[in-house]
Order: sequence, then structure tokens, then C-alpha cells
Amino acid sequence: MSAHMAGHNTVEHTVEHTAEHTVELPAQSTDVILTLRDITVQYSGFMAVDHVSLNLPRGGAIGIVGESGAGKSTLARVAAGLIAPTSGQVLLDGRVLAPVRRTREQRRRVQMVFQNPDSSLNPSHSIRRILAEGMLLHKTLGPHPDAEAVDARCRELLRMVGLGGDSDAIDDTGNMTVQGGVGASAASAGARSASAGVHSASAGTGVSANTVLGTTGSDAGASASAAVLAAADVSELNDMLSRRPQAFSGGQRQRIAIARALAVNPDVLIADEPTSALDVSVQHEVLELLADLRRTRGLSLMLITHDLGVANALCDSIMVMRAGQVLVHKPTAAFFTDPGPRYARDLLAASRSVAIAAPIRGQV
Amino acid sequence: MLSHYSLRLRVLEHRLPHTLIAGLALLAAIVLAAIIIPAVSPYDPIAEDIPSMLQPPSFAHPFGTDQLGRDLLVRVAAAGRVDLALMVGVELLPFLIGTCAGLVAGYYGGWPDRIITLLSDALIAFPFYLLVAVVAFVTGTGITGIFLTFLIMGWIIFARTVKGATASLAGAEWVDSARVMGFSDASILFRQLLPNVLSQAVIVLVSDMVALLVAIVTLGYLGLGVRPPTPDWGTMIADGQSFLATRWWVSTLPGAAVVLVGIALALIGDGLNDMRRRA
Amino acid sequence: QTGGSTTSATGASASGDQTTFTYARSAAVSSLNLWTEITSNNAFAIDKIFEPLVSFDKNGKIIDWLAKSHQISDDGLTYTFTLRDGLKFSNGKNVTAEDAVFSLQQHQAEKDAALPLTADIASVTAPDEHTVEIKLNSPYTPLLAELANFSNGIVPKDFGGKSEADFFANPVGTGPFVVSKWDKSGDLTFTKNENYWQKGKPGISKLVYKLVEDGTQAVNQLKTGQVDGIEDPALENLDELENGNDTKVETAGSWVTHTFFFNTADEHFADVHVRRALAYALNRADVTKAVSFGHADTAKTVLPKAIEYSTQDSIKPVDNDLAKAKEEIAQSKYPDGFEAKILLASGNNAYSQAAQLLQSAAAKVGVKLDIDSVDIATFRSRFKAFDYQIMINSAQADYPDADSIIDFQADPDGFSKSYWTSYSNPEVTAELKKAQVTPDGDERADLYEKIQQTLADEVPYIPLYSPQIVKALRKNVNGLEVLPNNSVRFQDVTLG
Amino acid sequence: MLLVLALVTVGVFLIVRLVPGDPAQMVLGLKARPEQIADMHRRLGLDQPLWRQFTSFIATLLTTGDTGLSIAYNASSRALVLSRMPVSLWLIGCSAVLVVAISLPLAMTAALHKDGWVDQLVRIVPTITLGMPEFWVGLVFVLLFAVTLKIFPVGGVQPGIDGMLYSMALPSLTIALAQTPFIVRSLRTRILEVLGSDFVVTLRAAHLPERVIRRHVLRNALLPALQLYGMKISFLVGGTLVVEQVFGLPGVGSLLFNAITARDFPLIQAIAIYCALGVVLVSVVVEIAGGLIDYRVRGAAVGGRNRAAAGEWNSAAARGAL
Amino acid sequence: MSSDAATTAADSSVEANIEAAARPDAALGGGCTTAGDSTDAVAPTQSLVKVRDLLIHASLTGRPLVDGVSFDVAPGEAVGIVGESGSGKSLTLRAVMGLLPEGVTLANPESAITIAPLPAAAAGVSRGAGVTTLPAPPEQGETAAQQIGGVARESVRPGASAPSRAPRLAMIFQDPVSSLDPLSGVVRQVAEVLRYNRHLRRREARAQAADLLVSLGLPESLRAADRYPGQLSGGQCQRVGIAIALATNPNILLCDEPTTALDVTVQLQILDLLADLRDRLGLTMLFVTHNLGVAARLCSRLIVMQHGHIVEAGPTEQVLRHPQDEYTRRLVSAVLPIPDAGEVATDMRAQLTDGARNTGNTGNTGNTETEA
Ligand SMILES: Nc1ncnc2c1ncn2[C@@H]1O[C@H](COP(=O)(O)OP(=O)(O)OP(=O)(O)O)[C@@H](O)[C@H]1O
Ligand SMILES: Nc1ncnc2c1ncn2[C@@H]1O[C@H](COP(=O)(O)OP(=O)(O)OP(=O)(O)O)[C@@H](O)[C@H]1O
Ligand SMILES: [Mg+2]
Ligand SMILES: [Mg+2]
Repeated sequence: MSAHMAGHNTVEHTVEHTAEHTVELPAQSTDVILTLRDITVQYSGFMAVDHVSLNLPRGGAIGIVGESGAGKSTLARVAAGLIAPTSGQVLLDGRVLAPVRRTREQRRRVQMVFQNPDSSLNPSHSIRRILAEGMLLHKTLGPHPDAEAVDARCRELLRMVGLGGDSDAIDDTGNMTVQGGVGASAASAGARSASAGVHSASAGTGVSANTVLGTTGSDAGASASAAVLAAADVSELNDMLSRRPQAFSGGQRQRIAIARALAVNPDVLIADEPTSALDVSVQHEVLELLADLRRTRGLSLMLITHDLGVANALCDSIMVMRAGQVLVHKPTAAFFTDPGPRYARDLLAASRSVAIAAPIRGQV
Repeated sequence: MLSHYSLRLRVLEHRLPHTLIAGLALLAAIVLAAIIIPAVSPYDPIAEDIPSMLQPPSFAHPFGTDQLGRDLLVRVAAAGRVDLALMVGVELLPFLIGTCAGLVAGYYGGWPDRIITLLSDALIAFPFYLLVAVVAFVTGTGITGIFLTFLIMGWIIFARTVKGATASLAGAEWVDSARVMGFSDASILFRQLLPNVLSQAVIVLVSDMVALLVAIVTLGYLGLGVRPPTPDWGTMIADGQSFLATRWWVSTLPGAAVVLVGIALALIGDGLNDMRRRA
Repeated sequence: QTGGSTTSATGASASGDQTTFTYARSAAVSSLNLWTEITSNNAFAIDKIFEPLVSFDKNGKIIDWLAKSHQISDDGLTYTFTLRDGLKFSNGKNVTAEDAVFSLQQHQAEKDAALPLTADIASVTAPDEHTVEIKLNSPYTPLLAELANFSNGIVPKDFGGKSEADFFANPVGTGPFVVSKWDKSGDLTFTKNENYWQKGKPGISKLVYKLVEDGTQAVNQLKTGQVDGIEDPALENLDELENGNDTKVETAGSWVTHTFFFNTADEHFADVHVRRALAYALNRADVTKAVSFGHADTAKTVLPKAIEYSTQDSIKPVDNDLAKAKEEIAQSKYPDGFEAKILLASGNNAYSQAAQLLQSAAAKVGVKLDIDSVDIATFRSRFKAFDYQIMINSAQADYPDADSIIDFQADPDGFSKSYWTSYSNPEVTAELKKAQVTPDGDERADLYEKIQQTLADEVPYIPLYSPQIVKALRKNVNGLEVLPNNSVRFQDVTLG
Repeated sequence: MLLVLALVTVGVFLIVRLVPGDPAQMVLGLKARPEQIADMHRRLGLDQPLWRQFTSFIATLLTTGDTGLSIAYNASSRALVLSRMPVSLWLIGCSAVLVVAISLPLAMTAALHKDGWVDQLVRIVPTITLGMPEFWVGLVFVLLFAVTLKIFPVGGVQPGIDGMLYSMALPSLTIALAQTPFIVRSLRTRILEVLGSDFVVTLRAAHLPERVIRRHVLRNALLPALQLYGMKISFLVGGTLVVEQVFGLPGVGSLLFNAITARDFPLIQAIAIYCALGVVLVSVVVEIAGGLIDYRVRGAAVGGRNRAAAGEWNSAAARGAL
Repeated sequence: MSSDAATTAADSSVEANIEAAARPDAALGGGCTTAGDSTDAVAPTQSLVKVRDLLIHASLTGRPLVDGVSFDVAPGEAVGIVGESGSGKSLTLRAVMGLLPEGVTLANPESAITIAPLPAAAAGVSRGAGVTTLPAPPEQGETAAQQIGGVARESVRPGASAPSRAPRLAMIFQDPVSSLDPLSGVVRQVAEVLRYNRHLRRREARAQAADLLVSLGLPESLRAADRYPGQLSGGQCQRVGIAIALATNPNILLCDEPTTALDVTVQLQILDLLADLRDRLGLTMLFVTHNLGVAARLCSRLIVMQHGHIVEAGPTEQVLRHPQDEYTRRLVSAVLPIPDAGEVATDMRAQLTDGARNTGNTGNTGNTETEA
């Protein structure tokens, strides 16, 4: 059998299937924030998710990979409380959650970001409304926040996800808030956040890229011009807040979706292929953002993807799913050293063969 | 700020399809005529003047006169007030009910959907004129009957449209986002989904208004419409239809008014549709 | 070109014969039972099949029909009819006096009789094969006119041996036509009665009653020759048809008066001044003009001109005088006016126009009238339950005698209580009863004149107009006799 | 679907009895005496309590399929309906065919010349007929084509199939004109959508002749229009009254109207039940036709639901296949 | 020839490519070399597709979408166009195809695109002239090639398709499912294209369509029962798309992100299939993608676009190894690496190691593995 035909081997399936049931989960620990316990989801007899268990450590990140139809999204939806599993439980901080009817507080703590930037924001609401709704519902700004407080928080969120114009590192008061991550990320974030979006002049991109590259990791502190910049920034952000999702590019929308999730200060973020609809450079920015959030806010992440490169970049451990089952769940390093089952190996091989060889990248 | 403003204007201009503008202009002209003509005309729309009955259009009576010698121009205009108001008033409640029913059916599916579908199927299978007649007979002819009839039948089309639109949106990721966020179903239905399906419902509303107007006119023809002496296009057309061959103006001119409203509404509907697709 | 035979499909395809007459009617024939039916859709089919002993002509004058002569005894108690010679039923059997006796007795016995004989009949006998004798207990002048009614047609004795239901499903009579095809919700086709007693008649071999419900459609079918005649052309189309290239109209005086009826049991309309005020405020000539297009006479009395003793030309009506109207309302219990409703059957254009005219007339004396238009069935229930204030309807004579209308409209003890107006004036009632037993002549004329004037003065109803009886025909139709009861005689018709 | 029938049956039974007015009164006429009317009530069973009337009606309906004797016509109501049915069926059938014959080419031409003058014409002209009541259009047709030009009969029904077609020309055109605007618009919009979809580019890139591409486009555009069309036809069943009147056609519509006027309960019930049956048939046919066009809606015909589920299934199949 | 044999052969040829792909070098240059082999006879200066100063703007706003793009494609060459979303890649490609969408205007329709007549030598390469002149393919691929090419030869009606010298273009699209008519069976769709492009009779076309699909790796069962696109997976649909393109008998194959919507594993299969076809049929290819790795695998030359301009062009290896333009550099750096065994954390995770990651306990994520 040729390599790419491996997936059709039904014998393999059966073996894996029986093996799966015997998997023992490591003992619960207080460090685990979200637990999926023996989740099964059936759609009219069809097993979309088949006895899957996992523990998401506090502040940790699990990458769930697998081919299309493997049941990744279904699992994520169970975790987010969107669908009730046929059997199994979801635990948050060791407490069992009701399948779909979660309390408002439980809802707040587990947020989800979806794959498709075109459909992940309500097209008829302004960005302000999209961001503020959650805050008002969960009263994260107190019971009756005034409009300006809400706006300020919205602007802060936009800046947090890198939508703050060229001065994205400056908050309303002129203080630096977000550390420049990898230069390329901040640079393109800047390029993208201008209202012209993707189509801003290439010259501008170059400049900001250079600027940010130059200041990467440095602590520039508040400068005299910061206040001026801040004022311009506020009006630009306000303008952005009044626009509708259609007025943003895919990458921007995906950031807004993340900002919406962050607005309610969640502890767990489930991201279902948040970058697969974006092109490489934009994908990079979104991943930077997620990495940054993990680092700065201790957010726990459940990242669904079918791209091993993405999982590698962001996650501590990688879980491969196939036909509703977990094939393998390993720490990232271990996975790339020895992916384990046949399918995981095929996946890795395929990913490698369409990726650019490391030597080339090394020379950039 | 100024530049902002002019930018918005330009966007507006750009966005409004010319069909919409033409339709709105036409409708505005009709509404204005309906308001102004009876106010300035020397004739009373309901006072008879037998000696001048059935005169052809002339300078004194641009639209001619009817069987009771009333000036048709002022009657057509006055009827416009009645019929346009009726058209809007009668559509309102079915629109609300149908939209809500459609939202619920589309969002939940399952038994709410099945009940609403069954009900609408049964109503469609119920001969329309039987319903019209029964209602008219119970309430007596006139506005109440018209109102009730179209309340019973009118919601269906909105329910179906909105249901389809909602069902196709209900799977959208932003709806799931709202659920994950912890919003209640009611809030998702009315604050999240409704604004998105409303435009489609409104487009249907506009085109359904033409159908409604024609239906009201047809009721007039069947003698079940607006009660005399209230001027109404339907009864006017119906009254004149028997001498269409000899005194064409009596029924043709009110007919033309209906056609004009139909064109205006159709243009508006088209324009709204264009706008929706562009957005 | 013969419309009925070449353009009309019903005619052309049947057998290629040249003499089919297609008659457009607005309602189908649902029953042919001559005793229980009254509505014109059935009556004017029944009268083509069955014929009475006496009948009436175009002017409403009584003529001998199956009887070749009749005699009334001087005391007015004995009526003797002599049958024509050689009378045959359509099945070829001879008609005898026994058949006539059977028919009249059956009619008397029929408990669902729609137009029962009101005379106090002592006996109906057949002294010999050709003679029929009716004896009364008390004189009753309208009897002869009543007998002229289609419901006193002659059927074979014992229904020729069939059951009543079977007989009327496939009736046999002496009339000029025989039913050949009958769709109870559609067309009725007659063929000529080969045994008809008027030799050589009818001139057409086939008569089709074609159901055309819509008036405008009927007019257009006539124009293109799809039908040869229309039973009830709308008055507004008459000009057009009269002056058309291929069409013409035939008229006769009518027995109908369209009328506003006041419910005198209603507190407002119990007041004669209110009624007079409205009558004075209304201009009946205008109403006539607006609805009849020159084909009706303004009615000044309830008795149509075409019926003997009508005082149409001499009566002093309460009509069209606004000053007097205002005086009357001032004298009434409602000098400042009041609100009331006009009950109306929907779908009748002329009534709707008339109601609007009364509405604006009433407004001039401060009475606010609303038009309450309801469907015909509701309408009938409502007025039979006296649930109305004013209604518009027609008063129609069933047979050519003044009593036919007056009795029905002015007798508070009759079952309709003066046509549901509850109007009661003992004087009128007495005169009415007297007129019934008074032989025709001046005395009867005086009585009816008095009654009519009283009714005109006290206005239990406002008679509006009496439309002509009109039939629209193709130009090539000759010999159609239009009768004042809205029926026609086809036996003399030829298609030129 | 059976549920729909049941609902209509019950609904009609109750609703006609809500109406004021008395069938006996209508049959017996003005001069009827109270005892005559009471007698007739007894014969018709109208003196019974409502539930008794209902159960006996349902019992006869279910056991014999009969709907009772018409009060006004004194004949079997079923026979009456059936005798009127052919004309209505012809009328609906002819207009349905005409609607298709007019809509398809118009919508296609308009969509292919988007914003051209043909398109503008197709968008504007039907809106004119949209605002015209059927009875008025019918009248004008009669005056023009029958009375003046003498091309078609004024009304009524001519014998034979050709005669029937000939008689149906104007009435069905009248109905078609009232319906085509909706269908054309829906179809045109949908065709435009489909024309913009990816697979059309594939077909173009594959050098297929334009007419073949059009066939694909049309097929893809057809389903929503078909469903709308089905709904319009459903409304037409039992809703041809006005056209029947204007053209003097002896169809079910005018029978129904007379029955209502006469409060002829058995006949009204019979007509309503047969019409509902017709509507149910129409919707089954539409679903079958939809299934022929789009395999994804197949199998929904019997249950009458699960259309969305079919779509789900489809995507599930797509994912599960390889 | 038995169809089973054909399938096996096609599969094994793809398999061979996968093996080759496992070598990093082959991934970059392999495709290029193979293509070079087959076009040796053609003077490299001679271009088949010549794009000069392509100028496309939005009809409504006049905004330039593709602005002065020029490049050449030599016969038998595979050229990749890469760039971010919205940079005008698709428009360029569709301009070459001559199928610009509504709403955009080509400023210079006469001069912008020139498709040269096939050079005499290359005519042999073109499949229109018949498969016999194909440079001898590797043995194991022969059946497949004949199967695919044989369609043309066996079925040409006399006189109907005299080999034309104007090259034929075909196109494959990004979204495999939506680029097929959802309401027609896939065999039917392919058959239709065969019928109208090769003037076949219906039944013949159907049989050959099924052959073609099976030879491209679709299940045998299609011969008996047609399936709708919705009933096939994305990868299968993409094969159908390729079959449709091949059925038109093309010389030039334009690919618009044909693998973007697919799973990695399936993506690889399709890429290999395309490489295989390119080699056997000597197709000239223009390959649009935003994935550098994908482009690198298939193309000998790369064109990098941004905002409607070409910012950089050159041989694949050069562009990737020594990107000159800033944007190209960013693009290259944005590609996420798949670590080799032993190499683990890179940029982002490296950062995480200093930060929040310390709080997490990797051990607790569980280390479960099921061995096959
Ligand atoms: N509502 C549903 N009804 C029936 N089947 C469903 C439903 N949702 C998902 N499925 C099926 O369940 C399986 C798993 O679907 P899921 O969306 O979880 O896969 P995935 O791994 O997220 O795939 P992808 O990468 O394509 O998003 C698929 O075979 C899918 O067809
Ligand atoms: N029909 C059209 N009308 C107007 N503008 C268009 C049209 N098609 C594309 N554009 C615009 O042209 C630009 C280039 O589009 P194109 O599709 O060529 O980009 P691309 O490089 O293929 O992007 P992607 O990777 O997202 O497919 C985009 O800004 C797009 O919005
Ligand atoms: Mg998924
Ligand atoms: Mg593209």
C-alpha cells in the first residue's frame, strides 16, 4: 500500500478503536482547568467523537490536529457547551458542567473563536456592539458602566489584539502596554490595522516594519509624542468601533473575534481553526497574538487545526484525531521525534513535504 | 469631520441603487398626490352630483366623473389615502407575527418548526376565497374583515422567508459565539438574528404589499371590500368595470393608480434586494 | 349569421341544426318542482315545462291558456274553466280535467308551497273531461291572477305513475319545451316539445339555459354571438347593447319596485316625521338616473305602473323637498338628528349607489347613516329577524294583481309583518282586506288609490324606481315575448 | 400531509358554522314560514348539536368518502365538485404551463443581459402587471382579444380538448400574467447568483458551449423558483374564482362562492376537502420535481420536512467520503 | 487495456512521487528538473504565454487591482505565482484564461496577453497532436498517460479536430466542491466536457469520462453509479476538477490555488498528481497559491505579487533562499516550520518557555499513544 492510501486501511481502524477504550488518563490535578471526560458524540448513529478524554492544564495549550471530519470541531463544541455530548462530561476546575445549560459565569470562563472570519461576527452589528455586548452581559465593567468606560475598554481590547493603528503599543494614557512580539508580527499588524486594511501602501508597511523591528523587545517607555499619537489613535479606534465587520479584512475580523472572547476575561480559549481561512502572513499575526495572550494572561488554549506547523508553533502537546478517536496525544517535542501511529506519521510526512525545507528559512 | 461627513454621503449615494431611488420617488409622488389633491380640489370625494354623472375626462374633471357625478381625480386621490394606509396597516401585524414565528421555527427547528409549518400548510390548503368570504360574512364587509383575513393568511409568507433565512444563519459561527458568550435564546433571536433577517423580511414586505393591494382591490370587485362611500380603488374599479367598453375612465384610472403603486413598490423591493446583495 | 348556431359551440356541435337558442342566465336551475320553487332561476325554467289554465300577456292582462275559456259566477264563488281541445303532455298523453284537478289539489296539499293559493277554496272538481271547477267559500278577486302563476301549472295525474321526486327529476308537462340535459350547477338544455298544443311551435328546436354568472361576461358573449340572449342585462350596459351592430333589447313594463324599507319597530323610524324627513330629503329622480341609465321609472308608489290600479301618475309623493324635510325632522323626536345604519346586500352596485345617495340626503337633515353591507344570506337572516333599521330591497309582484304587492307589504298580520317593517295602520289593513273581495272595477280602484296615498304619506318605505324588464338579444332573434314578471315566451322565437 | 388534510377538514367544518345565515332560509326563500324552516333543519340535521353533526360528517366521510347532499343544489356534493373539477384543473394546468413558458426564457434572457435593456424591460414590465387585478386584466383581454379582435372566445368552455385549450387561452394567460412577475424575479435573481458561482467558471474554462452552460445554470437556479411556483399553484387551487367569474368558466371557484352564499355546508366542506387534497397533491408533485432537480431534497417528499437535514447529510457525506 | 491496471499504474506513479518528495531537495527542485527534461528541445527564450503590462481595474471604482504585471511562461514550464490574499493572483490567472469576472476591466485587452502558437517542436509535446510523440515516460507511468491521452486519440472523429496550433488552456480552481455543478453527476460533467471538446457521442463520452476519473484515482464504482459532487470528498472533487481540465485536451494548465481547501495529506496527493501530469503530458503550468511550500514543490520559477504588482520573480530556489524584496522576506519567514526530529521549539514557543509556559505542566497534558 502506498503511503497516501494508508488512511483507507480499515483493519488499522479497528485496532485503534479497541485500543482507545483502554487509555488511562493521568490523575486529576489542580493544575488542570478544563477536562473532557470520555466524550462521545453521535449523529444519528454516526460516531463523530468516540470516547475522547483530555485534560487542559491551566495556562497550557493543546493542539488538536487531524484530517477533515475527524471530529475536532465537534469536540470543541462540546467543550464550549454548544452541543450536548451523547455521553461523557466536561469539567471546569474539577466541577462537572451541565451539558448545554451552563451558568453565565461558567460561560464567561470558557470562550471560543471560530474558523471562518467571514461568519464569525454578526454582520449587522457594529464592532462596538459586538465587543460591548459580552462585557455588559457579564458585567465585567461593573453593573452600570458609562458609555465612555465601555468605549475605552473596547479600544483597549482592539489594541490588545493589535488593531491599534501604527501606535499600537500605546494605550490611551500614552503608556506602552503590549510588548512587541516577533518583529514581523507587529509590523504587519501595524500595516493591517490602518483603515485601508490590506491595501495600505506597501511603503507604509516597510516603514513600520523597520520601526518595530528596531524596537523589538526594547522598553521604549512613554515619549513626548506619545500623547499626540494617543489622541489620533483614540479617534481612529473609535471610528473602527463604529464600523461593521464587512469593513474589515479577514485577519482583522479574526482578531476582533478574539477580542470579543477576551472581553469577558475568559480562562479558557477554544480556538477552532482560527487561522485556516487566512493567508500565511496574516495567520502568523494571529498566532503571535494567541501566543502573546498565553504568555501575558495565562490563558489556557485548546487549539484546533489541521496544520502541524501551527500546532508546533503554539502548543505544548499535540493530539491527533481521526474518525472521532484520539490516535495519539504527546508533548510537542516528542510528537515530532516520534509521531507514533501510522496516520500520524503520514500526516507529519505530508506536512514536511509541502513545507519549505528548514535550510532555506534559516537563511532569511 | 467634514470630510467624514462627505465621505458618508458619497457612500450613501453609491449604495442606493437607482431602482430604489426611482421607486421611492414614485411612491413619494403618489403619497403626495393623495395628500394634496383632496386638500386643494374644489370637489368633495363623497358628495354626489347626479347631473354631471359619468362625464369623460375634461378640463373641469381631469379624470372624468363617476356614476354619482363625483370627480374621479379627487376620488382616486382620496382612495389613495385610504388604500395606502390600509395597505401599510394591514401588513404590519402579519409582518410582526410572521417574522417572530419564522425566527422561532428557523432557530429551534424541531417541533416549533413543525407546528408552524403544519399551520401554514393547512392555511395554504384552505381555499382562500372561502376564508375571505367567511371572514367578511362574520364581520360584515369592510376594513375589519380585510384586516382579519390578511392577518390570518399574511404571516405565512414572512414566516417562511424568515424561517429560511434564520435557519441558514442559525448555523453561522457568530450565533454560536453568542451562545458561548452566554446570551439567552431570546436575546440571540431578537438582538442577534433579527437584524440580519429583517432586510429579507422587509423586501418580502414590500413586494407583498403590492399583492395585498391587488387583493384588497379584488375584494372590492367581489363586493367584500371597503364599504361605500369611503373611496377605495377596488370598489371604484369594480363599479366601473361593467362599462369599461363605453366609459373606460371610470375603472381604468383608479386601476392605473394601483399599477403605479405596484411599480413603485416593485422598484423599491428590487432596489432593497440589490442593496442587500451588495452589502 | 345565426349566433346561436354557428358561433355558439353548444349549438353548433349538437346536431348541426339551425335553431338552437342560447340564453345566458346568472344562476343555474336547481329544481323543477313547480310548487316549492319561487326564485326566478328555477321558476323561469318551470314555466317552460308546465303551463297553467290561465296566464297573462306582455301587459299583465289575464288571458286563457290551457283553458280555452273561463267563467266566474256573479257571487264570485265559482270559477269554471274549459280545457282546450287536443291538449297533450309532452309524452303524448292527452290532458284531461282530472290532471288539472290533481295538480291544483297537490299544490294545495303541498306544505312547502312557495306560492300557495291564498283563496279560501272549498273544492276543485272535474265535472267532465274538459271542465274544471273551483269553488270558494268566500269571494277572492285575485284568484284568477294567482292561478296564472307558474306554480299552478298542470302535471299528469298521479305523476304518470312515478314518485314525485322521480317525476320532477324528469318532468312531463304541456309546455313548449322538454328537459333534455340538466346540470344542476350549470347549464340546462331543453328540446322542443313535439306535442305542443300550439301547432307549428316552438320555432326553435333547442333552448339552452347557459350559466353565465358574470354580467359583463354575458354582455360580451352576446356581442360576439356566443349567446343569443341575456336574461338580466345590467342597466348600465343597455345603451351599448341597444345601439350595437348585432344586438338589440326588448322591454316590458315591470312588476318590481326597488325600495328603502324602514323598520318601524326601531325607535327612530317609528316616528313618521323621521321617515317623512328622509323621504323629503332624498331626490328619487336622481337615484333613478344614477342607477338606471334611462331604463327605469322613478317610483312614486309602491305599486308598479304595469300593474292595474297603480296610481303612479296621480299620487302626491313625499319627495325631494329639503325645506319640508327640515320641517319634518324638526317636528320629530330627533330634531338634532341621530345615527343609524342602512342594511344592504353586498355586490349590488345599484343598491350601493342608492344607499350612498340616501346617506348624503340624510346627512342634510342631520341624520348620519352608515352603510352596513353584508352578504345575501346574512342579509336575509338579518331582515327576517327584524335586525335592521333601514334596508334596501325590491318588492316584486308574483302575479298581475295589485294585491300581490300590497298585501305582502302592508298587512301587519301577514307572516312578513308588512315586509318586515312592522308597519301597521288598521285603516290600511281594513281597506286591503276589502279590496281582496271587491270585484274588479272602480270601487277596487278607489280602495287601492287610498291605500297607496296613505302609504306614500306615512312612508313605511320609500319606493325608488321600477326598472324596465329588459332582455338583450342578438339582432336576428325575432318573436321573443317579454313578460312583466321577468320571464319570456320562446314559442314564437325564430332566428332570422 | 394527512395532518394538513385533517386540519383543513376540521377547520372548514367549524368555520362555516361560525357564519351567520341559514341554509334553509336560502333554499326556501323569503316567504318561507318558520315551521318550514324548522322542518328543513331537521331534515339536514342542523338541529343537532355541533359535535353530533361533526361526528356524523366525519363518519360518512371516512366510511363512504361521501361529503353529503348539497343543500342548495339538492344533489351529491361530491358529484357537483367532480363535475366542476375538470375546468378548474385545465385552468390551473394551462396557466401553470404558461407561467413556465413565459418565465424561463424571460428570466434567462434578463439574467444573461444583466442591466441591459432586455433586463430592464423584464424587470419593469412584469411589475406593471403585478399591480393589475386579475379581474381587470381579464376584462381587458376579453374586450381586446375576444370582442374586438375575435381571436378567442369571450368565455365559457368549448367542447373537446382543442376547444378546451382554445377557451383556456385567455383565462390562463390572465392568471399567468399575475404570477410570472414573482417567478421571473425569483428566477432571475437566482440565475444571477448561480452565474456568479464558481462552477460556471469551471464550465466556461472547459470550453463548453453557452447553451450547455445555460442548462447547468438553469437547473441550479430552478429549485427556489419551483418552490415558489408550487406555493402559487397551491393558492390557485380553489383560488381561481375571480378568473372563473370574469371568463364565465364553470369551475370549482364559482361553485364555492355560490355554496358559501347559500350556506351550503356540505358543498363547502366537499370543495374545501377536495381543494386541500389538490394542494397536498401539488406539494407532493413539487417535491418530487424538486427531487428530480436536486438529489439533496429527495426523500423529503413523504415526510414533508427535513429539507435542512438533507443539506446536513450532504455535507456529512462530503466529509466522510474520502 | 484493463481499467484496473490503469488505476494501479496511476497510483504507483503517484506513490513514486511521494517517495521523491520525501527528499527535501526534490521537494524544491525536483519538479523543475523533470519539467526541464521534457522541454529541452524548446528554446528557453521562446515563451508560450506572454503577459505584458497587465492592467486590471475595478469597473466601479477604477481602483487598480492588477497593475502593470509582465511575465513570460515557456512551453512546458511550471511557474508559480505567490502572494497574499487579494494581491491579484487570481485576476492575473483569469486574465490569461480570458475569463475575467464581472466588475473588473482589462485596460489593454489587445496587448496584455499573448498566447503564442505552439512551436513546431513543442507541438509534439502538446497532447492535441497525440500521445505517441510524448517523450518516453517512465515505464510505470505509461499506462496512465496513455489512458489519459489515449482518450484523445481513440475518439477523435475524422476531421473534427485537426491538431490546432493554438494552444488550449484549461483551469483548476481553489474550492474543489463549489467549482463543480452540485446538481450533475461528476461522470456526467466530465463526459459533457469530453463530448463538446472532442465531439464524442454520449455513451462514448461517458465511458471515457469514467475511465479518466478512475485513472485519476477515483473509485471504480463511479462507472456503475454516478455520484454528485456533494457526495465526494474535497480531494475527490479536486480530481474531478482536474479531469474536467484534462478533458479539454489542454496544453496550458492554469491552477488557482487548487490545494488550499484541502487537508495536508490530500493536498500532497493532488500536488503529486499535478506534477505527474505535468511531466507526462508536458503541460505548461501557471500555478497560483499563497503557500510558498506548495509553489516550491511544483514550480521552477516563482512570481511574488503584492497589491497588484510583481515584487519579485526568479527561479524558485533563488527567490526562497535569497529573497530580495521585503515582502517576500516576510512571506518566507511567516511559513511555519515543521520541525525535524529533535528540533522542537521555534519562535513563538521559544518565547513561551520564558513566560507563562512555566506555569503549565506539560506532563499533565497526558502522553497517550495508541500504536497501530
Ligand atoms: N450536525 C451534524 N449532523 C450530522 N453529522 C455531523 C454534524 N456535525 C458534524 N457532523 C459529522 O461529524 C464528523 C466530525 O465533524 P467535525 O466538524 O467535528 O470535523 P472536523 O474535524 O472539525 O473537520 P474539519 O476539519 O472539516 O472542520 C464529520 O463526519 C461530520 O460530517
Ligand atoms: N469581480 C471583482 N470585482 C471587483 N473587484 C474584484 C473582483 N474580483 C477581485 N477583485 C479584487 O481584486 C483584488 C485582487 O483579487 P484576486 O482575486 O486576484 O486576489 P488573489 O490574489 O487571488 O487573492 P486570494 O489569495 O484571496 O485568492 C482584490 O482586492 C479583490 O477584492
Ligand atoms: Mg472543523
Ligand atoms: Mg485568488
